[in-house]
Amino acid sequence: MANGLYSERVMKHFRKPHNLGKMKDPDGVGKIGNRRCGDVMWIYIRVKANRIADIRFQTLGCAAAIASSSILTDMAKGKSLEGAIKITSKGLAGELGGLPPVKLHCSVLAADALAEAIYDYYKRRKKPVPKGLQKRHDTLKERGESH
Amino acid sequence: MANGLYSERVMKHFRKPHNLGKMKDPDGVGKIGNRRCGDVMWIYIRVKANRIADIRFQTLGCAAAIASSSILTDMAKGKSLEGAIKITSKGLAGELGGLPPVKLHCSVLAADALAEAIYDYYKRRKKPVPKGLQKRHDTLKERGESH
Amino acid sequence: MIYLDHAATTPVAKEVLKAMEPYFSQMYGNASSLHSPGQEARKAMEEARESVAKLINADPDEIVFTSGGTESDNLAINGAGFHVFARFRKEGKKPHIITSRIEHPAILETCRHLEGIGFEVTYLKVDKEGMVDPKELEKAIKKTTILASIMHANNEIGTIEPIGEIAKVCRKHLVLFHTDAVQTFGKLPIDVKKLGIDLLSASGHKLYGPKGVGCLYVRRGVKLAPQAHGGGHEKGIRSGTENIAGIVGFGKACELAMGDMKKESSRLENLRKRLVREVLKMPNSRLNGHPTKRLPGNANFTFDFIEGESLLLRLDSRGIAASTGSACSTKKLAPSHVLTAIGLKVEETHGSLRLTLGRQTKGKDIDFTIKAIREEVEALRKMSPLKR
Amino acid sequence: MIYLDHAATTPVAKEVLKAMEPYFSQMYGNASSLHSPGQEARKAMEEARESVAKLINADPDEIVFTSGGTESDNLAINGAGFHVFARFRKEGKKPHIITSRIEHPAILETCRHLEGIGFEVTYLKVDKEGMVDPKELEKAIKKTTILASIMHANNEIGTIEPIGEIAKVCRKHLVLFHTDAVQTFGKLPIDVKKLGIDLLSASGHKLYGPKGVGCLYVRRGVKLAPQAHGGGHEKGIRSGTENIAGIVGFGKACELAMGDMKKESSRLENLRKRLVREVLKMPNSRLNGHPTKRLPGNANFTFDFIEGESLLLRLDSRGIAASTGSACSTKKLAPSHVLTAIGLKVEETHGSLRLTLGRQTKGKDIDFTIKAIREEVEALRKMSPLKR
Ligand SMILES: Cc1ncc(COP(=O)(O)O)c(C=O)c1O
Ligand SMILES: Cc1ncc(COP(=O)(O)O)c(C=O)c1O
Repeated sequence: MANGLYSERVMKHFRKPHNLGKMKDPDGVGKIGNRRCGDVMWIYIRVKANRIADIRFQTLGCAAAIASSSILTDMAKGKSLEGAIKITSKGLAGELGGLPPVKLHCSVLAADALAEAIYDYYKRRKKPVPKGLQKRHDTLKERGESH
Repeated sequence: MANGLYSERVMKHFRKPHNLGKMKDPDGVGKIGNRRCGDVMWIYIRVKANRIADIRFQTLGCAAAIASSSILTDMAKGKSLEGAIKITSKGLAGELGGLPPVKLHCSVLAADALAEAIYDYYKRRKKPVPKGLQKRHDTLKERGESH
Repeated sequence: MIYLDHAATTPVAKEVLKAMEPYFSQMYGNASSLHSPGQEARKAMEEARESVAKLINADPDEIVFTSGGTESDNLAINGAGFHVFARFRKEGKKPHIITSRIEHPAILETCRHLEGIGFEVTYLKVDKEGMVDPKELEKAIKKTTILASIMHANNEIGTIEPIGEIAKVCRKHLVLFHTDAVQTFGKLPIDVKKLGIDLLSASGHKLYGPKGVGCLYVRRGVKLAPQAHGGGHEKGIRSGTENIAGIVGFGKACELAMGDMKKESSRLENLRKRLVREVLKMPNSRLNGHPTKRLPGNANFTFDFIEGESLLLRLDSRGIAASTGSACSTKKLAPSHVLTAIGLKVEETHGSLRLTLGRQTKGKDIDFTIKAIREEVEALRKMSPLKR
Repeated sequence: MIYLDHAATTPVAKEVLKAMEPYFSQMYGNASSLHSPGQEARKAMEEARESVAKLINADPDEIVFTSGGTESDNLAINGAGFHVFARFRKEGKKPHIITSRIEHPAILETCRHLEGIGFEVTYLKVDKEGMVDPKELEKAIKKTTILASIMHANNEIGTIEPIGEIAKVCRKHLVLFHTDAVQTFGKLPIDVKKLGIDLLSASGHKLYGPKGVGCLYVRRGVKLAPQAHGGGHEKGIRSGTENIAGIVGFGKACELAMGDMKKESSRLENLRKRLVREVLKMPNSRLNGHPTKRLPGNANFTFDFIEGESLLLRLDSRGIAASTGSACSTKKLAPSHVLTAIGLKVEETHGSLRLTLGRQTKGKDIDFTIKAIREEVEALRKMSPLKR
């Protein structure tokens, strides 16, 4: 059932999130958000042959944050790293059947969290970080959203 | 039945006014009020042995005006002229079970109309007019309420 | 009781009451609550908003629910006025509002209050039939004019104003146009887009909906200063927990009105014509308002040599509910400002009677009423010292 | 559905709906009309006014009916404010109002609006349990202070303010005292005469009456500037055709509240105590507001490591309707101004849950809810990256 505020898709992912929980020994972790502003998202990835072989999340937040995390893991799983980075907040919100305006930032957080996880993977492997991704990471650090 | 605005007594007199209608060859007539302000009352009296032997009224006005006229005739009938002059607006309103504040002036009109009728009787008979009554008449004339 | 006071208020239609009922004790959520009962309430409210909007070809988000016509009128005038007031004052200017002399007190008293605190108001004259002249309105417009408010139809004499032309004049001069459509909403066709209306007031209880609910149509882009501050309901213009049952009822009433407007208005017009024709056969009686451009169900008479209140109460004793003018002014002794504005002498205004027909009015009610009026007017004239 | 959001709104009581029903389609007169249907409506309204007055030991003519709590609050603040504004301005002074930081937005936003147009407002701090200190209030009073407005009980955390003491302080300094009693009206005993209250707001839908009706108690002699202009209803303070059915329902709700207040409040208090005791057995959970001086049915918790909205929606899926704070602020992302005022860190405010019990709440509902809260808080904490 849809809730007046949220689409049916959001409520489905909120009630039964996909790929929920911590990952042991991940290849990369992205930590986004802070408790003061509301939501905190951690995305864990396992990378095989430049693809996201497995992905999991932990989120403290509202229904939109949890649903955004969940749909993100669905969309990212199996994608190449280059492909995964291209997942946008708009794409996430779209897949969720839309988000209320005051909640759009949740999908931004989710997309950023994945980007951070991939950044972390590159860093751990000492691989060169694509320019765009480095910039994105620097901005997030600056704004205090990445941890 | 009482109306929300008016007492039961007012409505009774309004619906079935006592002593309504013109009098042929009256001994005195009092004409009070003017159409601009709302109500017009004419009181006719027949005087026998210094008493009000008969009294009738014609009124163009609201329920309070008609009821005030009607109760006035009831109260005045049989009274000596001196007694009749003493009928006050308060007395009329009291007998009617009260009048709404915006309608109290109707009882004033009725009392004045009777006074004017008695004044008219004295004048016609060329009898000396009691001082108080003369003053009352002069005031009413001045204010344009007597006709 | 033969109820002929539909301009004062109307009974809630059976279908309306039925639509409202579940929202009292079953679906009673607060529309601001996030849980299911709350969202259920919100959904019902938004559906009602669509029905209301549809009736005047507005978009749902242009409808602001209020507690009734008076609040809508106040919100329109004050909201538009105070939106610019500070800026005008800084520039040393007075915002100017144009209205007419025959508006409902909800408009007139609000305007008078604004005059007291630094606004300028022009009260346009009307002709003998109660018509506002759009050319006069255009002449009254100045550089400081921010708003014109002219009612769609008058509640006492029923005259329908040329609001299409007036709206055009206003748009031409970039003046906001508000219309008090409390008496026409659901009774005459209104297309806010075609007419070019910026603000429009309506009230539920005048169209077989409940009392205590109404709306203001606010054209998208028109900015109003909020008049009720609080939780930010109704896009922040009108705070306060929404009266869901009332709103649902209002919505249903609009649906019903959409359905029967055409048929019902010609039915009422025919009944009213018969009433007017027969009553005017009495000597010394006249019809007030426009002979044809009037609300289908409105008849307003003047009878010489009698007092309207007395006639009203005598008719009431015979089971007929009528009015001497607007319901709101029965407590005052002042003559009707509307009848005075169309040129009646004060003494004539006292002898007026308003009959307003509605859905449950039947032909035989009209016949009975004609007879009763004749008899009671006769009886009262017999009491009068002035009639010879 | 286990409805635990009675602070947001309540279902209309069966008896209330029954009392209202005849006033929709049968006795539908306009209370300003002189004919019998009108007078019948007026009578019903005046009887309701008596019931409302009786509940707080007021006189009927001290009750002004409004469209709800928000309007009552606005009317009290604006009415008292604008009654003196022109005079103060002439003397080059700003009228001063004292209120608290934890008032309902209907008060706070109105005060902020007044600040914008030339008033001065002091927002008193509260302690960790949400209490206003009457001594602090007294210190804040200056020569220009015209009004103090302190709520009777807070809608989020349930804390009951010492309004008797505050009223005394106000009277001593000839400052008007208004209290927003929307959450206590019909739930706690209130005697406006004994307490010395000048203005008091109430809302029908918080005490098993309908939405869209409320009242402002205005002590005889207190003068307010009218806020709704029009036909001069409600002694000219609040124009607009009266919502008779709503008013009758409000009156009936007051009668019912008179009858069961004592028994019901101790029943609710017991249920709430059990709820609080059991829920606080969970680690990292706290009760907000005063431990004992609180609304009988109010429990407000903070749970670490979770987001209140998520908990609310998961409880909703299990058939429990709760709230994260006040219903009116669910659309905003800003943390609750009340929780912030009692010293919660912003991150703590996000994890709050309000449960407000009411007439239909049974012991087994509380047991079910305790279990559900435990499980859902656990489940959400498991999702959280911060909980280890
Ligand atoms: C033309 C007009 N405007 C405004 C109003 C006020 O509406 P309400 O009675 O809903 O306050 C009325 C009716 O009383 C009316 O006839
Ligand atoms: C303390 C308080 N004041 C005012 C209000 C506003 O009342 P209403 O919902 O009737 O507008 C509420 C409830 O929303 C409240 O809890």
